[in-house]
Amino acid sequence: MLVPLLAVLTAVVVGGVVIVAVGGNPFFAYIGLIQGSFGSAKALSETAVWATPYIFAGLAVALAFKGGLFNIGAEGQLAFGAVTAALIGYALPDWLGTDLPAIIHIPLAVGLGALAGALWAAIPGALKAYTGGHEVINTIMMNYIALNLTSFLLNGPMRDPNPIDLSAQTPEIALSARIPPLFEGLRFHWGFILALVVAFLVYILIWKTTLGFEIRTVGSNPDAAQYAGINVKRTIVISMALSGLLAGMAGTIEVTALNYRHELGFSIGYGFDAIAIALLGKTHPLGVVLAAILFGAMRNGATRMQFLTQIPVDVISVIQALILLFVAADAIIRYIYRFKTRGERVVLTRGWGG
Amino acid sequence: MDWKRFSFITLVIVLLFTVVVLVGSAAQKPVVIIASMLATTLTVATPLTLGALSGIFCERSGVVNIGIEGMMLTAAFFGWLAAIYMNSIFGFSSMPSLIVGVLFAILSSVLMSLLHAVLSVTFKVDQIIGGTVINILAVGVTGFLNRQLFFEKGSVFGGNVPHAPGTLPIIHVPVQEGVEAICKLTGGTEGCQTLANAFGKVFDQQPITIAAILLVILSHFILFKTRWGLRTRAVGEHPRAADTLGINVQRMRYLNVLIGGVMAGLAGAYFTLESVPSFEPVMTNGRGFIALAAMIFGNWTPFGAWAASLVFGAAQALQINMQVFRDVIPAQWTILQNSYVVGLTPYILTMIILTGIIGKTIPPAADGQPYEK
Amino acid sequence: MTEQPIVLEAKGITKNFPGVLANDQVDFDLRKGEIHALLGENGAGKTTLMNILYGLYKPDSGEIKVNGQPVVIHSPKDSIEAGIGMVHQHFMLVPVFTVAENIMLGDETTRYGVLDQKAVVRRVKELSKQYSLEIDPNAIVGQLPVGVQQRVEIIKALYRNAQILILDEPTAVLTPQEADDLFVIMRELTRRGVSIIFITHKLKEVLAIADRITVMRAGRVVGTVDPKDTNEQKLAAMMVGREVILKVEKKPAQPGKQVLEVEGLSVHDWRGLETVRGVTFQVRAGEILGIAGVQGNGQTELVETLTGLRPSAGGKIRFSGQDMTGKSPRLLTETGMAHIPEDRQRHGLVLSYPVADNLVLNTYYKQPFGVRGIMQPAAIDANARKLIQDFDIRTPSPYVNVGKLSGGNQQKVIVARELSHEINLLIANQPTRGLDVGSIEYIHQEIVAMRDRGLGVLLVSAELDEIMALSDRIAVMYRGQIVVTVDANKVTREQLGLWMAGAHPEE
Amino acid sequence: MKKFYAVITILVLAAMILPACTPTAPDCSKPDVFCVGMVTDVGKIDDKSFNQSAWEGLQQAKSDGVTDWVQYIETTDAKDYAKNIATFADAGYDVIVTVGFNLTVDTAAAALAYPNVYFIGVDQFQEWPYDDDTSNDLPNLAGLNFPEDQAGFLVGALAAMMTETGKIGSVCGTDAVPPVWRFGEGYRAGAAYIDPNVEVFVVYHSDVGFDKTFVDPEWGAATADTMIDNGADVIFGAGGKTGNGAVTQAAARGVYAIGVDTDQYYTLPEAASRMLSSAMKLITPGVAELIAMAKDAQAGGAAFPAGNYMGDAGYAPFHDLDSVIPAEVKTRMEEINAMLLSGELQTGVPPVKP
Repeated sequence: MLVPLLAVLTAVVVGGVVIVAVGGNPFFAYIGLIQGSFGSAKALSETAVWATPYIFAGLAVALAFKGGLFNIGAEGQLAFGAVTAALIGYALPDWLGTDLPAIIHIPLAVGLGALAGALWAAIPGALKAYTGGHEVINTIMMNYIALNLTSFLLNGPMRDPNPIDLSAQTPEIALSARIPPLFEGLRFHWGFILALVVAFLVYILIWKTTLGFEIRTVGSNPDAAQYAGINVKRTIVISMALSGLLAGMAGTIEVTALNYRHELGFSIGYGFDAIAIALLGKTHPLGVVLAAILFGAMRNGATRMQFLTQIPVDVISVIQALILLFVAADAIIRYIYRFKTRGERVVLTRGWGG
Repeated sequence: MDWKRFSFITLVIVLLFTVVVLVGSAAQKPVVIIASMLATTLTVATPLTLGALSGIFCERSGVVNIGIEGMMLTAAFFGWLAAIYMNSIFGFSSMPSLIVGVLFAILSSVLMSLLHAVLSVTFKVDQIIGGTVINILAVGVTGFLNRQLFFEKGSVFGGNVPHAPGTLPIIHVPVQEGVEAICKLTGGTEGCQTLANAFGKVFDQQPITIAAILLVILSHFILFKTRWGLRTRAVGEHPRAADTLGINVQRMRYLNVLIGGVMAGLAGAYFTLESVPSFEPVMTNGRGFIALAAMIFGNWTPFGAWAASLVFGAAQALQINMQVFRDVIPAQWTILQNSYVVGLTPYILTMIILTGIIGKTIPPAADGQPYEK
Repeated sequence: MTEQPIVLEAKGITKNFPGVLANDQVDFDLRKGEIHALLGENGAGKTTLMNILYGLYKPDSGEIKVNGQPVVIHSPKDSIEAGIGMVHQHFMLVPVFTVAENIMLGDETTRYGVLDQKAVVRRVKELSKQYSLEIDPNAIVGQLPVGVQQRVEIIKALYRNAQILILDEPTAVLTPQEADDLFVIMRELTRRGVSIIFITHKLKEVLAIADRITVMRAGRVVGTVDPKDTNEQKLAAMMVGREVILKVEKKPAQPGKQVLEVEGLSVHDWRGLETVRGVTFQVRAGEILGIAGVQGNGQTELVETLTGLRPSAGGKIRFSGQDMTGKSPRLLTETGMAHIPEDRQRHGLVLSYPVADNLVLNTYYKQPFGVRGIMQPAAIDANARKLIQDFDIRTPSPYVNVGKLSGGNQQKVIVARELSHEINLLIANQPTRGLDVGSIEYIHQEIVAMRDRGLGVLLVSAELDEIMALSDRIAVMYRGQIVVTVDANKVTREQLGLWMAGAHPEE
Repeated sequence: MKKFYAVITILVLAAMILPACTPTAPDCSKPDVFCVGMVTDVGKIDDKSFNQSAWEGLQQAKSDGVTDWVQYIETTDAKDYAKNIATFADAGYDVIVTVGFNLTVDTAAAALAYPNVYFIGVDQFQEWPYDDDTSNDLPNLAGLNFPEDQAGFLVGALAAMMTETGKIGSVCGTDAVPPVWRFGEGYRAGAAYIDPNVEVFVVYHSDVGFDKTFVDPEWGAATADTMIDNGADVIFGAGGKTGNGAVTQAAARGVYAIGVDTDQYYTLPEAASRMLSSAMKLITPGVAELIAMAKDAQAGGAAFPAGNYMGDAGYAPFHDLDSVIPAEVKTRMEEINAMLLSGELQTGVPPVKP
């Protein structure tokens, strides 16, 4: 535990040096960062709000890694999930011609949104399993497809008909589809709790269930898996689908618990942050949760930091990169602080997974 | 790169061109359209091709590189920065400024690749991480410096827009004149002149675009015909075997990753020194990942990757032309008026090509695996 | 021969690996033009010593002299320059390269910076003529049979003018015929003044070919003897440090009903070539059917198909009464088929998993290990401790990664797993490859015990001794076909060897 | 650990030596301190487009001595609009400028929540509740809008008069952004007004992520190229840097270029020599004016212009090309401009893409 802490600390120090280098004051900057992320109830609440999608997306990428798959497509799965959730959120009552109780509407919106994400990821999964089409390419492609698709929907069929609303966005979802905040006046919502629960479930899935065993086995040695009678192709598809399910959740929660609609310019770059978070968390659910909260805190605190010091938010990316660098490459940290190096390395991925 | 794949890709490109010609012929001479599309295809494909080459050198030596995007962005910024300093601070004229710019672009990208090499080869960190770090770092550093240097009052350029030294000049190849000469002989008809112009349009390209094409050929030669290439591939396929023959695996990997850095650097320079005379945060817009796809798509071969890049280029050209010709698109093809639908084409095409038709691509055997003695 | 000068001398070589003293004050010398056998069990330190001589490891202490001159060997480069060549047990060849490319790698000839393939091909042709080593310089190595690949390795060394040749377990992958060919080649080489270090654990071969024999055990040199005044028993004793039974005790078989019937089975390999062509045979309960044959004659594909890993291209497989053609591995396991795979690390185990998990690799989903999709750690743990006991797997704990265990213990893990559940047929493919004498004894006894318990056993092995020692009936495979099936005690070693080499039974 | 402490101390010293380089903000909650804050749309303050123009408005107000302190916060994700606005409001800022129609709803909500703070929404329709009756507009909320269609119309007319090939082009950002759409369609209308036979290529960059549509100069250049290949000899670039890419490319290929928003003769020096004019949308002065008015209102002077405030739009001087432009064209332009202002000429472009 000491090593990761030192890693973060070192990253912060180096980041500080960077700030100094361009004539900023690192202490004001970090004070702002901390105030803005943990300084007050409101700040904490916002940090949780930021962390929520990161947890889901990070888990998505991590789960895929466990299955020996590299899911660069969380971004697209997330967007597709969000659109679906929004659609269910605002349109379902009209279709049924009746209002739904939240107890039914919320699960429907979240569930179907997640399923949409799962579907979006299952496609490259299936292509990988049955045609050998490479998941890295295909998930990237699916990103662009999802992106064009959502732009199309938000500008056309799903656009808010209200003439006053100029932006390309869906109508607001019905009240019955909204996940309520925990406390009045704060945006801190049940989605965060759900994220923690899901993280725990993912842990159980990976380490305690036979399905998890199959996923891990296929991930670490497909030949042995096949020899042991595991249906490798099916498992690959399932791993991707589950990964997409989680990514989809990230999108749906943003819609149902926070924005109450899907709009362009939402969830920019989550998919790629998710990769960083999964790697930072060493693909372990607990690690992912911590990494996600760290990233969320920094993104959230950035506002206050900029407000106090006018230091551009980009510096956050620099620090995040450094943290990932030092945590993932703890060999460096051990080298700097003269710790003795561990015997074996954690192998997160298997190159291109063939 | 097997012929099956080549011919199929060619077919796809031809198809894309045909669509545009059919649609546009209402408003424009086919030859003009084709020339214009060819030119666009080549220019748009340039950063993808170079990015893919960057990936090929890294991965042929056994180092996975998903940091191409980051390297490009870094190069785009620092190349531009150097050019501007030369031009507006040290008062050099535009040409030397641009050349220095290109050099700095390459240098900065090479430094990034060095970081990747240190992480992946020396510290044997999971190679995906090195790439991810570079991608995030690049966004941060370039965005950060861009702000500090060019926007904030009291910064080097005091918030004023610095005078960019323009872009690399077109290298004129006298093909057009040649055709015109022939036209003269054949009693220069107007059609012949249009043809001449068309040739001129296609052959007059900017340096980096031309360099990219030459580098494809050169890379193929290096990888498959020279000692260096043989050793590189050996290190990427079976490092221990190479080691037992006295080849220094770590060194080979380092150098190849650095070569990858050079390629990515040139790709970055394309953005700010050849395409447009300005830098914008995150202006590479994910092309590094498309390049990655092109590399895998081309089965880790230079020509394959180039062909793949051309497909993306052609698709881009299609998408632009469809909008330019929006008003003349025949009624039954209204679908083509929808920029989103057209925007999907390259990606769906890629997925289709990758599945049934081509199937599995085979990475170098030791790709992504650190070498332990 | 003794008056020949010493070309290579290693003095007081010591090499420490974390936890193991691999070489302890080892002295070794090699005379010009001799074949000096280095005998010892796996893990005795032979390979370590050779890797030191070849510059892959740095010794902690000790000195090396070549032709009387002390040399420092930091990398293979140095040793190649010193005229040392090594043929590794696991070939150091790039499968996707051509023979020529593999040979020139690291010592390329170029013209104007371009690789001069022609020159290399010419040189290779010369060498292969000179030493009568058949080889096509333009073939893709990955597609060549093992025996030929080994020749490529030898030529690779000669191409670099090696005067000292280290052969690490060269016969492990060869048939008797191929081995004999190799011996001829080795003789030829020594006649031309090449000195050879011959590493092996096979007693017969040592006695057949070596001029001197040095035996190692547990990192130390036990002694150096002359083949004339020793025999298998003595050598074995020196090697293992105790008396060993080289014969496997077994009562005559009582064959019962047929458990496996294969009828006209054909299989295609990954290139779509028909590598198994219309094979027909039966395995009965309580007997061991040995399949002898040179590697790459279709055994691998045959076994993969029998165990459901590879689709069949024709023919029938009946297993315990029902048609099992093209059924999934899982169904076959559940019907009582056990399989010890050829490549234990690739197919048999997940090296990054603890022993306990590997012991349930194919039963994890069944009671008591998986209940309604949930893994049952308690049951898995109990199972692991029991099997580690019963099969005496040497591991510090059930939760050590299998990858950390020795080859013998890894194989035991597989055997334990496969034999621990209800089975009526055991398919063992190269069950003792690369194992030490102790483990080999153990595995052999297990297999015979299985037979006596009334199981059918299909034994596939390239080790003719093993086939001879264990089988009740022997089928010989050649070019994807079974040329003959005979009663084990009605056939001689030589006869089998001929058939394996393609001779027809009636001849 | 030694090294680590060394680094720390170095950093501490560095920070000590540093002059307090970050200007310490005055206490904006004090009534005598007049502070103005600005919240950007998803996008950067230095986007050489609306965000930057608006920010320059704030800075102008400062240099005019209207305000004591100006500050901005860049929004990194749509979900942060409200939070970022609140950051200023809670800090006691007197005026808060929000840029972009995406912030319409959040700005209005904030205006309700903070009645003592003046809000200026750039590119936002802020009648409330969106009717003709101005009496119930929020008194502290003004939406700053511009007749982009008129600006587009003017340069469209100019282009149509200057073209020799009878073909002109316009490269725009995404048409999901109404102002951009109004520029593009105004351009089309203006050209048609001069000569219905002029061929007008108008291309919107809608096929990429919302965050990318305005920052893709390479695409802009490529598109301009295609248009020029097809005979266009005037290119109007309307859409942040994407448009700039088109403008510079047009200049490079020696055809006429038309800039947007500000007089880009100054902001795109490399294109100055071929810069025909620019379709100006005077955000900077507009913002500065409104800030001044807000200060008045706060001091009990004239009332704040609640509801919609129409800023100025027009066309920039011809600069270098003044000599090449025929006199009759110049007069014609003045006529059209006058007619547009008087309303006797309508562009016929609806405020939002139907």
